[in-house]
Amino acid sequence: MNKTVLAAIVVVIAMLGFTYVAVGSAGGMGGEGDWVNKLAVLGAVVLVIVTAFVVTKYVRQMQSDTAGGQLADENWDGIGEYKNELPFGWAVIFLGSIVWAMWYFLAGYPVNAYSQIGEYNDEVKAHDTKFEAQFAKMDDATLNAMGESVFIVQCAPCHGLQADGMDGKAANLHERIAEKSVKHIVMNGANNFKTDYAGGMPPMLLQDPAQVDAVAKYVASGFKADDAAGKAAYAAGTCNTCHGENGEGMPSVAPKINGWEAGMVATVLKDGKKGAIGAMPAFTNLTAVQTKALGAYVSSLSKK
Amino acid sequence: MENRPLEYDYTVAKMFMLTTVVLGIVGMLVGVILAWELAFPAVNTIAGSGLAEYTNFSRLRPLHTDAVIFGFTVSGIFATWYYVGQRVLKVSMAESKFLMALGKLHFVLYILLVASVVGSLLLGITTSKEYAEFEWPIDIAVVVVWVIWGMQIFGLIGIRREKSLYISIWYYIATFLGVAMLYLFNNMEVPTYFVSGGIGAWYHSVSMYSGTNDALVQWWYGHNAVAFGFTVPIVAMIYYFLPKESGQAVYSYKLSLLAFWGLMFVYLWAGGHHLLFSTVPDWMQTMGSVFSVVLILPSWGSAINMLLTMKGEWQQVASSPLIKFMILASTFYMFSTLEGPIQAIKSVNALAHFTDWIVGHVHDGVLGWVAFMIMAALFHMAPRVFKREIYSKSLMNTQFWIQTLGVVLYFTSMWIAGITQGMMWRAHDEFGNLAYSFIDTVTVLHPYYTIRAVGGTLYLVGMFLFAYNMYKTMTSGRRVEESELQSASPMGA
Amino acid sequence: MDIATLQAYGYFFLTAFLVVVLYGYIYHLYSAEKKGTRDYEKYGNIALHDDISDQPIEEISKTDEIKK
Amino acid sequence: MFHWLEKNPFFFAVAVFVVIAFAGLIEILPNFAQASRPVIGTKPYTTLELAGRHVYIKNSCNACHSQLVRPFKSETDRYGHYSLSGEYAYDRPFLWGSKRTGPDLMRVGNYRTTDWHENHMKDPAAVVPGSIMPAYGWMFKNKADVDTAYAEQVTVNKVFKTPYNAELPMADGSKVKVALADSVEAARASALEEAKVIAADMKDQDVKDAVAKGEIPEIVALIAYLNSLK
Repeated sequence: MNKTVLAAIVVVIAMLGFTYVAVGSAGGMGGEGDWVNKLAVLGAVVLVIVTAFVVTKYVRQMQSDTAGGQLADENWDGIGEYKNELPFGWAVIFLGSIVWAMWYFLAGYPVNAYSQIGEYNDEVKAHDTKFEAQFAKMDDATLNAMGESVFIVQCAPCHGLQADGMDGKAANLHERIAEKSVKHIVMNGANNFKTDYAGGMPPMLLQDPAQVDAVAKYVASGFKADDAAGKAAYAAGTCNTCHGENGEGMPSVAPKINGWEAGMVATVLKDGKKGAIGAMPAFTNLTAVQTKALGAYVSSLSKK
Repeated sequence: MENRPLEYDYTVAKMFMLTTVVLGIVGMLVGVILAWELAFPAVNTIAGSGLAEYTNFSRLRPLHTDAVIFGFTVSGIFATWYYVGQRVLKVSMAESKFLMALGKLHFVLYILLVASVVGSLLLGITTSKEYAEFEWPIDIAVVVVWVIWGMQIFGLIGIRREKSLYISIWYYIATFLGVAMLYLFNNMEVPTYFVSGGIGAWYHSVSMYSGTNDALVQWWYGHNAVAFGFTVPIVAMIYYFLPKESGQAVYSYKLSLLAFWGLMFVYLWAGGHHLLFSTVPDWMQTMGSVFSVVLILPSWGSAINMLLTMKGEWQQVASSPLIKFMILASTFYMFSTLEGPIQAIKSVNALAHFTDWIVGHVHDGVLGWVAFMIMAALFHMAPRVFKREIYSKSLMNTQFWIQTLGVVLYFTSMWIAGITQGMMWRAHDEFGNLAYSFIDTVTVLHPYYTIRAVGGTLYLVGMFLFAYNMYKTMTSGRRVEESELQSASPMGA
Repeated sequence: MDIATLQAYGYFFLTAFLVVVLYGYIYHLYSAEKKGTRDYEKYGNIALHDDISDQPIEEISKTDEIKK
Repeated sequence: MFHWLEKNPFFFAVAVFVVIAFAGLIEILPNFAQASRPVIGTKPYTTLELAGRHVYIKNSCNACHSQLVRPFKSETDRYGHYSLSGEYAYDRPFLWGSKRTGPDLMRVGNYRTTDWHENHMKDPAAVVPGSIMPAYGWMFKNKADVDTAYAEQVTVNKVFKTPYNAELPMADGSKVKVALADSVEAARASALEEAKVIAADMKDQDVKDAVAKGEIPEIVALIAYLNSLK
């Protein structure tokens, strides 16, 4: 075996190895990998092998062949001419590629029948059917795990992987509400959740800065029973008439403010919100199951 | 024998050889900076945060692509034209005062153009269309420079002695016509300053086409700019320089002719493969895929023809670094003309599009094929133009291996990065939700980005060796006689 | 007949025409060489014999100029 | 029959041109009118949004960010509904991009807001740990070019009949009118009004001060544009 062939084989094996490792670490190849993935990798493999071996073939011709063929009649300054025809392999592949083109055109992606949107609809339908059946009934642990996975992709970009709001750039989801936000809402009112709480909340129910501070601390730290000043301010602002004595909220009137629950998370996702930190858009493209799962996960964060 | 001038006149060729080397280094240097910026974002503020606007990735990126395409490659095309054109038509530029003056004007305008492009891109004056970023005043200048080149081509052909046009000339003509047509149509734009009656920036313009139509025209251009900038003229070069340097006649001239017409007809359809799964009609996408794959044949026709030309000539490949450059260029040409079509198949494209695999593909084509061929052409031209021996053969060999290693590191890392990223984008977890957030798919690429930056840096080092070798050839190579210049180029140790 | 149909016909006939021309060209390349009217392979030497003092492979003759 | 072509540069050039122009004729000319018909809910850019689009182009954001959601489940899950041709009817030039070093931005207005963009443009890694995007500090200082944006509005309105000052149907059945100012002064004033709304949601005091003074920093225009991408 000559050196070039050996080198070609080494390159091919190395490339295949690298591709396999890369693809393996991306988690796409095993049972989960669909035929499209496999085709892509196969394409890459074919690419290396074909080039390596065709090139090797010609390199070997350069190395070992003696120039041959029928010499042309003319001869210029001692340089001869070979009357060579088209290389046979080239001509065969030429015909092959025309056949392939016909197939792709008429059967693979038929010009008159194929539609990428149709294909998309099929993909979505197959996906939904599969997972609807699988997750028709879920226990809490599964729901929580699913919620976490949705959170990482959809929410973590702003709230952070730890859901801590990344230094106040988004809400810290380990607490229901921050002092700063309570103050902002008391001063400015709020009308974020138009669908579930159409009435909104009027501004300036408390005007004394000391009382605003007190109520902010009281609400944000979780309605501590021994915080008399906070409790008094809470009552003075008539917060309790809508949000309840301990911030448990009242359906259609005012949201729960003493902790997260699935319903509240769904409300935020439905309408988005705007407050002291900034604005959060509505996330309406999430499915009902995903919303529910997120609700379970976010609620579990503040309970810890 | 009628009276003929004593020799060919390479004045203009020399000028463009200079810009090829200089702009090659500039373009690749910017590319290397970009590669390090992706691997280590702190590099974005390398010149301090005050200058960050001019050194950050997004502002430099068009500068890199345009410097390599319109600076390095187009200079290379012009330089080789002013050399090859005269020789295969057997007519000297010294025979026409008009063509000589026009050639010099061509160079001066080209330099002005390059300067204005660099300035405007750094200032962020761009139309955003890839490889067509220039605003309308520069577009007009581009057209002028291009038309002058066309006048050169047809002017020289008009006074030729050789009746039949050598295959390289065919390719140069096709380059001229192809780029002219594509560039004009893609850059149709309306200057807003004049229509609005003198409001705002005078150089600003708005595209004639909108949305999907604009995308269609842009990628018809974008892909074929690759065809007529990175393929057709480079094939013109290899059809001249490989037979010439090796002293072997082209293996099959018939195959060259067929490959030429095949390439002309098929290439223009393939642009649609940049728009697979976009909003252009399905049939057009299918057409783009099909023709991309059929394109393998004319491309490989030329490449195989070149490899077969060296049939039985292994001792030349082994001993001459110059021929090594060209053989490796052919090989990378085959590799990337097979890789491209595979990426154009719809199911593969669904995975590969928007990823680094595409970047890898472009670079194995440009670094492995285009740049290797242009450097080989310049190496071949140098002894004949300067009448001096190539300064150092061992330096050439070193350059060859450093750059080959650079290209291999580049495309393998990008290949793996691309497939990894494509897979992660589409991965769903056991609950049927997306498995990775976008940033996960970015951080995972860090090692590959680093390897790529190393590969790019190696290539740039090779470019510096190239520049040094050319400089020393010009200034201190051994003087050679005409008789030494028949085929293989004379090289110093 | 709407524009799309016209384009479809235009596409079909033009492609068919170009394919016929290409294959005609291939046939021409081979037959011209067989009949001995033309040797295409010799044009490869244009690159090899390109010194200014080399004899052109196929010179532009005076008679050609007159014909034009 | 064919050999004359190889010796006759003029006819040779014509033949090459026919062969290469052919594909363009077939592929590009059809569907031109069809593809540029806007879908319901698409409206032309306001002056400030267009100025922001120019900032986006000036800094080649399209080098790393695409604006094209392909019809795959994984993409619609991540970015929202797949792109429709008519949604780009007023995009001159198109900004689909060819590389996703960063995520797609076709519908970024649906899931990011002013304050997030502000934090992000100032220091991307602060909101997205591990981000390789550079910071764009100068956008907080440079002033947006409202005049050129207005000139472009006038141009597209005049030359391409982009429907400014016309009632456009929205997806929810309502009608929306995007106004085109009568003069450049009026355009500056209306852009400033838009800018004030954006600046109110921002934290950077310098930006707020600038807007209060009647200047519009690039970042404000850019955010207006990003918020309009839905």
